[in-house]
Amino acid sequence: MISKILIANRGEIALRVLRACKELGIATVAVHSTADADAMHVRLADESVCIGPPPSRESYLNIHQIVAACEITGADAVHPGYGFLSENAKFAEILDAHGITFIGPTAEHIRIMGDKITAKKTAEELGIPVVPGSDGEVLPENALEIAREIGFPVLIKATAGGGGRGMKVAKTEADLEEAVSTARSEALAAFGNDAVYMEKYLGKPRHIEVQVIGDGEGDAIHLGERDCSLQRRHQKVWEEANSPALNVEQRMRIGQICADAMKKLKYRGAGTVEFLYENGEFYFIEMNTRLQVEHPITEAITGIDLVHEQIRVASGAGLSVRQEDVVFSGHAIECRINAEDPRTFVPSPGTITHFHAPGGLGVRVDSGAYQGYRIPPYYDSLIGKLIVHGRTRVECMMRLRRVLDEFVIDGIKTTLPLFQDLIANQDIANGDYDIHWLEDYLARTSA
Amino acid sequence: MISKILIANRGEIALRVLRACKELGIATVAVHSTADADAMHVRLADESVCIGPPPSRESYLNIHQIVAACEITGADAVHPGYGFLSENAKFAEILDAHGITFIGPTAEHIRIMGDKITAKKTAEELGIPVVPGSDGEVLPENALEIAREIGFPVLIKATAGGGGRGMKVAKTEADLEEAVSTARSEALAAFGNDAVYMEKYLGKPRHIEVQVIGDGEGDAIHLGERDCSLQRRHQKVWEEANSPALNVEQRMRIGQICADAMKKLKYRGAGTVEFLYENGEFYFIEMNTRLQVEHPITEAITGIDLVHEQIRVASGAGLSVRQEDVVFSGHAIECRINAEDPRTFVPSPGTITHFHAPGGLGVRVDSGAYQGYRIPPYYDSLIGKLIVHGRTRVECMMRLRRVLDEFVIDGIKTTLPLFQDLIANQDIANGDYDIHWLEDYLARTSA
Amino acid sequence: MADKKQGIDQVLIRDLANILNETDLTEIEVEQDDLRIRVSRAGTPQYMQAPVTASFAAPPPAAAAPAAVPAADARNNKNAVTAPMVGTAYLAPAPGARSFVEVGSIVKEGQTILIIEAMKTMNQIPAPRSGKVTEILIEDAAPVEYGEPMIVIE
Amino acid sequence: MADKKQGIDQVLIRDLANILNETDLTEIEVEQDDLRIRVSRAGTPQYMQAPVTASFAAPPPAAAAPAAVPAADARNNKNAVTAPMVGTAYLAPAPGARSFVEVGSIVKEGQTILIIEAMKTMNQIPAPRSGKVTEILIEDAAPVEYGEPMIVIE
Repeated sequence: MISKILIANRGEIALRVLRACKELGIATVAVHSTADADAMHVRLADESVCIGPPPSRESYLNIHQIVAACEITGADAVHPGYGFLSENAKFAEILDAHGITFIGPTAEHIRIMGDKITAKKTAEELGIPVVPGSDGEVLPENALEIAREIGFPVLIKATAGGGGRGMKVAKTEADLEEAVSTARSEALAAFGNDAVYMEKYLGKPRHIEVQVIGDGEGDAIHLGERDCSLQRRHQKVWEEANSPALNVEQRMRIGQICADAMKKLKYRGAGTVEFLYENGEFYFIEMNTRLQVEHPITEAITGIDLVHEQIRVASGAGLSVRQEDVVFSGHAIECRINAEDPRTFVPSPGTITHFHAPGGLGVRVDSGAYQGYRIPPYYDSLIGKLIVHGRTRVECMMRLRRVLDEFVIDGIKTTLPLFQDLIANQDIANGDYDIHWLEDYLARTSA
Repeated sequence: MISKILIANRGEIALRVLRACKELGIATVAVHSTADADAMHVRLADESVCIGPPPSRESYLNIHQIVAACEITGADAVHPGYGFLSENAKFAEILDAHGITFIGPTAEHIRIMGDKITAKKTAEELGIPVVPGSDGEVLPENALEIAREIGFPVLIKATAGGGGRGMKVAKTEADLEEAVSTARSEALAAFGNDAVYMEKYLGKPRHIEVQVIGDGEGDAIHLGERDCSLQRRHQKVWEEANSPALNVEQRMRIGQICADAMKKLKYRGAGTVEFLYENGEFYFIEMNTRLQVEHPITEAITGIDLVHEQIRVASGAGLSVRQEDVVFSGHAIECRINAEDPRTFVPSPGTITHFHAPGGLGVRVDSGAYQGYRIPPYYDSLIGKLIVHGRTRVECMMRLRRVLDEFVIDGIKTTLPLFQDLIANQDIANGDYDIHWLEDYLARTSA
Repeated sequence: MADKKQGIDQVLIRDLANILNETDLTEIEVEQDDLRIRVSRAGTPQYMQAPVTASFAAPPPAAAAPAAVPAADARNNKNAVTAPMVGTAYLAPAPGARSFVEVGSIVKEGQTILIIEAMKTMNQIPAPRSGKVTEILIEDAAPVEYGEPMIVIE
Repeated sequence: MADKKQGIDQVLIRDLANILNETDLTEIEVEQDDLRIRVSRAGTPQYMQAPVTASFAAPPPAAAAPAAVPAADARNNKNAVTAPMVGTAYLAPAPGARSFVEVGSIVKEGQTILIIEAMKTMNQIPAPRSGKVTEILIEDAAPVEYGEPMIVIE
């Protein structure tokens, strides 16, 4: 069993993990850089160890220091949070060599999923749907046959390419011949190589991801999906569970596919299988072998504490729930509160002069911020997460609207005003958005 | 329909009601005394009206001023919260005469339940179990027959009495004769009247109350019970839902009895039927015809917003749920945060120099307090409520323990340390307490 | 501590306190040799003094306040007659009739200076003292809340 | 501010207050020779400066700090050699052996003054400069965290 956990992270996720440990009666060690000595989780931890100067490379990414901190405190397990060392296979191996439990999957699984090509291949073998494409080069003479098999629209891409050059969409059979030949000549001009391949083209996909958790012994469950389509520069901004786009049958089908895959893999710990979703079909992007920032919306609709489960399976205690006990109840939305200008997204570190969290039914705030807290300029700008739950999506949205009016963070700029704009938008109200929506909206409204 | 609600209250419940109004898209009017001009709900309301000086009599209890405030703001409904005018039948009538909706039951139902004798009689007629007792005077010659019917132990009380004099307990038949004669002679000496009556004696009862809500048209549901046995001087301190003492069958039986009674009564709005509970039996104490302080624990385990329902039924929209849709999920505990010394309970008004609410999964804070808030000395000392939810009672208690460590209220004394003591107590851990437990504990530990 | 026992300079403390108040500071700390003096004003409600950026910190919405907001100093004028009740204030006894008072009017204590209607009742508001009306802070038929300044009599 | 000792320079304080207000700062602290003046306006991060009453506001638990807590001024001593890494500090090359240095020792820059063990590796910590050891702030075999002062060399 695990008796003392070292939390190898900072900010809201370190506090999140600390809370779970306390609720399980497990002692905690906070490690921190000199810049984070005043962090809330450091103050609340049973023990704390300063592991280096502000740069992450010398502190939160410094494996040597973190293992040494385990040694001097006697911590028998490490929770890596997200980011930093959470998907570092070497870290997992080193901990293992020192007899310290890594709260996460095996190093092997981290490695498999950390490599895009191996991950896609593995996913396919495990029965997870991937983006259909040509196995090899597409030539003018076999293009139609391949395209018919994949289904229109299709995308012709330069094998050697990147950056959009040598990339053409064929919406119908009529477009195909020209698309292939144009792509080939562009590819030749750009890369000196006219080889192209073909993939299913997704014009307006949503980002939908399935939460899974496995016990490492062959049992695994899914906890439904999250819709994280609202992104800016591939950064998620607003997440919902469940997705407004899926019905119960779709949810349970893709969930079961992922859970079955994790069973086959004997996956241990929490993980997220990410998909692009369009016209009722799912296409695997990648799998994250760790806790996600947006995990609380899944907790809100299931009542299951994912960090509790992570710790359980890491300690060999197995999952606390079976698939048939998982009930999805209501709707939840998470807003990521970043210390940034809500329009330009320029980071805004500084001192929080006023901080007042909203309260009432269906509201959760995960944040290490407090009045007087000085946000260090060295790390990412996420300073808190607002999670709102309601019995229905409408109730959730109405609640979110009132909650945004209550939340006070002064002294720095935050993304709160962006969410006040979004909550008043008709597309958002309708749940009608794809992965391009937010960038388009920002471009449109800042013009 | 209701388009603008005047909130005729202050403090955390005014904020609670305001939140519900905002979530329903209904405009709000805050009324306040001069002492509450800086209150959070006043700042968050769409409109506010100062209705008088600090004394409640001249502001929050001043019907004339509140109706005038409705007139100048055009509010078409009033939510009375709890306390103040919430159980004032005359207020309900005056609002009615002015064409303003009172968000609560009819004046008639308020009157019935406001009178102890009428309430007990009505409850009995509606099929709610009451404390069995003799219908009239008990004489030495009929005492045994009556006592056998009631069941031992029984309490002999002076008809003219009070204050414990002329009051004797007979545990068994052997004690009865002496108890009756002693009670009669004490009663004669104390009150000049030797008439006594007999009631069931409850030695170690729990306080269990059932939440009901009716639509005023003959439909009503129950939302399970709350256990509020932990009291000090008849003030509830810590409440749980569901009660650790009841099983599902008991819960559903007493709940259904109360719901059926409310159907017969055509009760409108939220109400609470309070019982003493001992050895598997329920004994009616009184019915509160309003929202209770501790309503959030019921919301936590059902997901149903009681203030939403109150507003719905007041506006004629009916209940949003049927009895068969009510699902009890997990366990919830409320701690009342009073600005009081945690041991002597002496009020501690003043300025809050630091305020930081706990966060994370399963935590709700209802409070109008904030950093820099000056608690006025004129009103009661409740400054906030902490509500914690978990999948099981154990998870809930573990979570509460970690949450109490996070909650910061400085500058005044609060009851937070009392809860830190209670969470560490074995009886509390076991759910093994009655209505005398807390007073006994306080006497024991402060000696 | 009669004389200058420990040498605590009470005059200095008072001076610092004056500076504190005059400059709107909340704290001054001075240390010199063995002397350390700190004067501060406790727990001024920061929330309120803060630059208003969030809706929460905003002052109560003015919807129920009179349409014409008088100058702040007039509102705080100690000579202003304030509303003793919530209601609708009328400056004249009937629509179109002459106002009870105008700026420049000389009023006697007890003389009706306006009416507040509440719950269908007309409440005559008397002048609390004799004097000259120097300012009328509300418009006719404006809603007033308790304590709201209405007419300045000097 | 030189001369009038008891005559705390009130003009200076007012000047600082003006600067404070004009620059929209919340705090100015000036230290010169023996004089220290601090002026502040609300909005200073009270959380940290506040008297510690709640567990939250408490300083980080000291479990991982050395057993013998050195005097606060020694910890802040600019001449202290701080731990460049987390680990277990040893004052001697082996159990029972003579310590590398003792109070009073004269050390040369580069000379090993202690060892920090981390991940089964012994790391020799050299003196950053020549001087005299005036204080040893840790005990033998004590856990040290990054930046923790260990030995004062003056």
